Amino acid sequence: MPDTLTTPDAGTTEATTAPLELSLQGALNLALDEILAENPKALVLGEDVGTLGGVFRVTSGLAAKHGSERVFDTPLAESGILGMSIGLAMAGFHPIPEVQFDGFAYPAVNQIVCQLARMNYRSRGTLPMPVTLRVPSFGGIRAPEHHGESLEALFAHVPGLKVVSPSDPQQGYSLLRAAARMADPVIFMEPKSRYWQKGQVTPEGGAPSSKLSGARIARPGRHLTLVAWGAMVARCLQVAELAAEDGIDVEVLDLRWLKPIDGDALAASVGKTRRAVVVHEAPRTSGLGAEVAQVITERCFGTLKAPVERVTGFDVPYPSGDLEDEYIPNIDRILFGIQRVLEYKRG
Amino acid sequence: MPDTLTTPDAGTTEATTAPLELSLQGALNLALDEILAENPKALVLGEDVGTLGGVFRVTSGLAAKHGSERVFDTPLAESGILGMSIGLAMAGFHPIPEVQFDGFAYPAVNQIVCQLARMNYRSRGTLPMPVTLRVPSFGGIRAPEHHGESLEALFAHVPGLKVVSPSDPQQGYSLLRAAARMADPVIFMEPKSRYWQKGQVTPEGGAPSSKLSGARIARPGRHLTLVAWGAMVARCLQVAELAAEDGIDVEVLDLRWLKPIDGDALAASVGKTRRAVVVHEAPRTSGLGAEVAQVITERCFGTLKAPVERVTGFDVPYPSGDLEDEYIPNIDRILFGIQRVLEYKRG
Amino acid sequence: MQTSGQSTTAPGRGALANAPREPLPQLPVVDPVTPGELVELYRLMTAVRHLDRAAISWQRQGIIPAYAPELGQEAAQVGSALAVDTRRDFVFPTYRELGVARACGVDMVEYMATHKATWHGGLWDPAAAHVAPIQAVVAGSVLHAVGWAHGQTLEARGELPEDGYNVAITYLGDGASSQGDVHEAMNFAAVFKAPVVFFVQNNGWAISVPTEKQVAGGSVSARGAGYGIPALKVDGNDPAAVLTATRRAVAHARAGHGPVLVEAMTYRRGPHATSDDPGRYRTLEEERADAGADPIGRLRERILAEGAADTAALDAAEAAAAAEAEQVREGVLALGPRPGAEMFDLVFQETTDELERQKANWQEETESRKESEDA
Amino acid sequence: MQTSGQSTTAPGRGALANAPREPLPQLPVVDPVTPGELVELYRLMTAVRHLDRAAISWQRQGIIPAYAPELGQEAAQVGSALAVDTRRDFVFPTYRELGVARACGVDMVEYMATHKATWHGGLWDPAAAHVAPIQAVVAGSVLHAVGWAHGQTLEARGELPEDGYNVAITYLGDGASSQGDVHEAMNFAAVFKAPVVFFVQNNGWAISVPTEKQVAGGSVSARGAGYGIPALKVDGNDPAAVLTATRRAVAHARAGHGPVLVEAMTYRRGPHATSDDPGRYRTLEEERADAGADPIGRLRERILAEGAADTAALDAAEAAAAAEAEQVREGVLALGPRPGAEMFDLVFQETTDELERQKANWQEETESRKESEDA
Ligand SMILES: Cc1ncc(C[n+]2csc(CCOP(=O)(O)OP(=O)(O)O)c2C)c(N)n1
Ligand SMILES: Cc1ncc(C[n+]2csc(CCOP(=O)(O)OP(=O)(O)O)c2C)c(N)n1
Ligand SMILES: [Mg+2]
Ligand SMILES: [Mg+2]
Repeated sequence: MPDTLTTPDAGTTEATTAPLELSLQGALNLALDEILAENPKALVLGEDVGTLGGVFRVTSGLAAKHGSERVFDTPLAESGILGMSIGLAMAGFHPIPEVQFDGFAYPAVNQIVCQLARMNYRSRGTLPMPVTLRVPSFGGIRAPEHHGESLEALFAHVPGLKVVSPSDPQQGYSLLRAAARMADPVIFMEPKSRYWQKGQVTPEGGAPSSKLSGARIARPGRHLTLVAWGAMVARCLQVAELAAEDGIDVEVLDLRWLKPIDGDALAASVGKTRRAVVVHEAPRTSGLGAEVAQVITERCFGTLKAPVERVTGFDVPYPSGDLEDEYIPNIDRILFGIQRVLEYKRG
Repeated sequence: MPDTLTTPDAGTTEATTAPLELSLQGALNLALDEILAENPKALVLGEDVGTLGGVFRVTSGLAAKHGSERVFDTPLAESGILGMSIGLAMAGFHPIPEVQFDGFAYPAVNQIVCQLARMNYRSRGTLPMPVTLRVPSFGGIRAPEHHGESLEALFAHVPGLKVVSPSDPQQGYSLLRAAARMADPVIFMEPKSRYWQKGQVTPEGGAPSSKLSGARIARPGRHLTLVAWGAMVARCLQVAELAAEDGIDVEVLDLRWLKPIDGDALAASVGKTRRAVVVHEAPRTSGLGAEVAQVITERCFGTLKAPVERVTGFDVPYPSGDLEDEYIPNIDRILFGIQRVLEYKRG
Repeated sequence: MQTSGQSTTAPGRGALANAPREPLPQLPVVDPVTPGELVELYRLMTAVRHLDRAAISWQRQGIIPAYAPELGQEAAQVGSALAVDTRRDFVFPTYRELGVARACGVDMVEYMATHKATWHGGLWDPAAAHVAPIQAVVAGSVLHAVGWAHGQTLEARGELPEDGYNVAITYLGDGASSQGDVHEAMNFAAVFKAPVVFFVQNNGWAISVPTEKQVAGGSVSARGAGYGIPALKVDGNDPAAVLTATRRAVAHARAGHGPVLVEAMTYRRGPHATSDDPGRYRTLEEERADAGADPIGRLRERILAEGAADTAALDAAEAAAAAEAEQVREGVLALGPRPGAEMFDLVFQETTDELERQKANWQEETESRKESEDA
Repeated sequence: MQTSGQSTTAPGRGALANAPREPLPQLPVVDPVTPGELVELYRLMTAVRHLDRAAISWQRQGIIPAYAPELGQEAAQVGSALAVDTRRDFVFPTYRELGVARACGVDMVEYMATHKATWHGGLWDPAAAHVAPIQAVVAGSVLHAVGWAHGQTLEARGELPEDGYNVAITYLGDGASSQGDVHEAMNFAAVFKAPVVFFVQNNGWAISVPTEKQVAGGSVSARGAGYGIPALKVDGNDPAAVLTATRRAVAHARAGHGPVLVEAMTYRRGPHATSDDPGRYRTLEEERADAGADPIGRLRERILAEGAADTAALDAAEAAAAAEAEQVREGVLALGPRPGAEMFDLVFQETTDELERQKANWQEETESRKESEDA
């Protein structure tokens, strides 16, 4: 799919509507609004998603517009929210549950792994699970404990799930619309530190987005590929600007789909640049960075100039606000990673 | 630590007792018996661990011998078992909870990730969590759904946990004794398909095992390193025998500790053989094999002859008995993996 | 209840401390079980008994690797299942509901497929049968039933249909009642007034743990009141009593009055599963005393005493049951392994390139292995 | 209760369907709250009120990034906390228990450290204070309290010590009561007869969700009976009533009679947290009606009416509270960030080579960044 690699957009190629200036939060809200309008089987449920509109206001106004039966508050129990969504899917609905914060997906892991991800398989395809689970994710907002977790490695390892994370308003809009059209469970990881970041969003205007299944090149470059997702994409774009000042032309690959991973896009990019750094907030050991690095190594071993470098969170619990800038890969740490790859000498 | 790499044993170097012929189940039972006898704060708890002695009989006889207050059945609730163990640890006990099968650890993930793994950190070291969680793990016994799961990638990704898996009776005995001496939470993954496999076990006889923190060479070899843990170690040893018939001298590295991973041992072995295959039962994507492969690549990039190969379960739910031999890496698939590495040509 | 100190100003929500609680709603009364229904119960229970016994022998003969007998629970299972209408209602079984599945018309070979290790959950089409796949996680599907049931009220857009709501019935054991999911399910069901029946088979044991060490308060049905859910505790070895209780529960839910909890007191007469050894945790004397009279024997006596049928008719039911078990045996023997490709093809509705690649590798390696084996 | 059909033979466990349930145990009676204690409650509640108000203003001033006010819950928090003895008992708070922590003698700067984003859970030593770290997972520590409490009976080896068991008290909200862990905790506690008090602050709201949409059955305390746990529902805005109820609960648990559930009916007068906007889900009129009289005002009236203290004494308490808040403010301002090395050093009791390596890399990169910044 190298042809997609040259288009640095969300892939809304057939849009017929004028672009809007929206925050990621606004873009997701718009997507949900359209989904509810188009698909009478779509439901939004979770803690505080109704009257309040969600603690991040992503579901703001939806209950008033689409009815408080279709956009409804549940009691405070994440396993219950997921278990109920599974039953609703068995009854023919397309639930879009929210867990309020990443760290509160853990109580629902049993329902997600043993039930949501397996019902289609167990039932031999007769009980599909078109459930899009929205999870405000990742750190960076000086929040209380358990409000800054990165669960992508856990989700990506679970057979039967698809996992996606948008990096900007257009991606948020288009990927959420795409996810909600799928007949399979999708974990939709929203980078909460980017909710209020604005950008141009071109709504579908009736023509579904195409080409949303793989990664995208957020910035083309020749010397090295930075692979990232969610909130780290914006940071990598900043890093690329800084590196450019030193004459280093960095390509930024926005992975988007964390399961399945777009190995072709990774191979095409790194086949060209011959060097890669993968960046994520999650702890290093057994993080998704290992998978990305290994996919790249498997596909590009012959041409790689240096082992793929990982710039990640540390193997420590996500720290309190005062220390989060030490924990999350910052610009300097990513630049150090780039430097290590560029200076690598075979031992 | 290259010196340990030449000793293909569990490291019970100072044993003073005569070796016993024991199954893995028997060896674990012996270890628990000794732990309870030596450490008055040790407790064993879980579903059916008391009168019944566990569905695999690993706790058989312990309640009768050490008292039904110290070895006790709980109601059927895994989150409860873990949450209670945390509270017991706060009260100064050393709980050794069991979850009955790997797949039933999922309901306890919230307590494991958000509480067990973080209490020491959150309390700034004042509330240590000396909890050894026993999890009968992995597949291979034609069991019902959720009884053949491999959760090591999930656990290894969680900051604050240590993770270990024994491969034979001696390892089981020595690693369980070592884990139960630790002041930190350890997830102890028992390969259930090996429970009835016998082997020589040398008990400590008062002298604690040393050198139990890293990997071990289960079989030395020159041409290629097979990395495995749990039940896959025995299979890899079989594969090595078969490969030897074709003149291929395979080194089998029993990783033992899945967190932290013994990078030095990996580097020493692959630095010598220059080729590696990592084998696990868990699904491929985001499995621990990616981490192992990436650690090897980071450490041995200059000398590696081929990308590290992964022979793993597929990205599908663990299947029913009739298909499990198709799912779990079998001898042929591992041999194919070895062949791919040996025949690799830089593209 | 604690009474609070004197307060001179408007106490706000603090006053709620002494507010009286609403009484639980009364369940509707249903027609008594007819003589014909008694015989139908007998026919089904006998069929189930034979299949259950047969399955144990198949396990001993190596035809199936494992099985979880339901010996003694026939009355609870068949009695409850006959109260629902699977053309419209939906049944969520556990791993021990052979009797429920049989009474709901599930194909018994497709049911046994799960115990033959052919396919987790069984081979029948749960969407068509309105019987969910076998569930191996205890309490795993209790929340699904609540979700499905809430879906029925959503479908009806708040207007009770003329023939009432479709109802979900979910099965769980005394052991399963300890799981947090059961609490969440009951609370959700009551908050949403979902048309769902929680059917508890309290069979005295969760593997080796007796109910006394499992269910604080002594009874699962006692939990209902805390959620405002009406509960019935019933002699689970009396199929007519179970049928009546479950019918009342279903009628209540169907009429839009919300969830009901039914606890059938019964006894697990056999081992937990074929691999279990009950001798390690209970004596034969205890078993005999706690099990009481066999539910099928009791029903037979009652049918004959009430003249609902004669011995010949009941013996004919026995013979039919034996023949059915033999037929199912043949079906089970003929069950071949599923093609390995299904491992990959049934993961998603829309598969992925990565999975296709893994499948292709698997196929290639399988074929080349077969070739070398053939060579 | 469903009555079963006639049975002629020994019915076994089926007969349990009609067995009468044991009545809940009576809680001990305790001495009435003394005038001196009323004044102590006032002193503490006033201190808490000032600190709580101050914290909101610190958030507005940018001194702390966020805060979860407990306005209106002073009576429930201080009243319950005074019933335990932290020299021996152990307290498990949530994220809204400033009042509990203050009454238990936790250093308020070390407490505020969690809201200043210095360290998750706070900076005090929970093992020494017998007050667990601040818990951000709702219902997260309810099971820990049960485990700790069970540990006390294990420690006593089945013999009730002369001065009774040490008791755990765990705090939870109406929202938290929906979590499965709460059910597991109550069941475990009752099965093990653990000396634990479940103290529920039913403040009417879980963020934007009112209790009616959260707690089926209308009351958390109504759940107790289902586990055989005695429960008290108390006016949570009356500190003397709360103190008395909690003392009775603690006395019951201490005497070896097992867990008790106390539900204090109160009201969250402020927003859920400083980032919340209650105007989106409740009107000021509703707030006023539901909140009722301010608990501190009520207590003040009562103290003066009963002559437990005079206006001057109460005004002095106010002044002391204001001074304390100012002192804490200075402490909070002086709180610097923790050294980054603690991120690594506090993960384990016995750290790992891998973590040491990551720490070394982090240190190296941090230093070389600082050098280049200085240059
Ligand atoms: C979540 C979970 N934990 C543990 C198990 C293992 N297990 C299978 S059945 C069982 C006992 C269940 O007892 P109960 O709910 O009373 O049902 P019964 O077996 O008596 O029919 C246990 C512990 C499981 N299947 N699921
Ligand atoms: C498991 C979990 N889910 C969600 C949240 C997010 N959250 C924090 S407080 C809260 C409401 C809690 O309500 P309640 O238990 O009544 O306590 P209150 O805030 O009223 O003191 C929610 C949903 C959380 N902290 N933990
Ligand atoms: Mg049972
Ligand atoms: Mg509340």
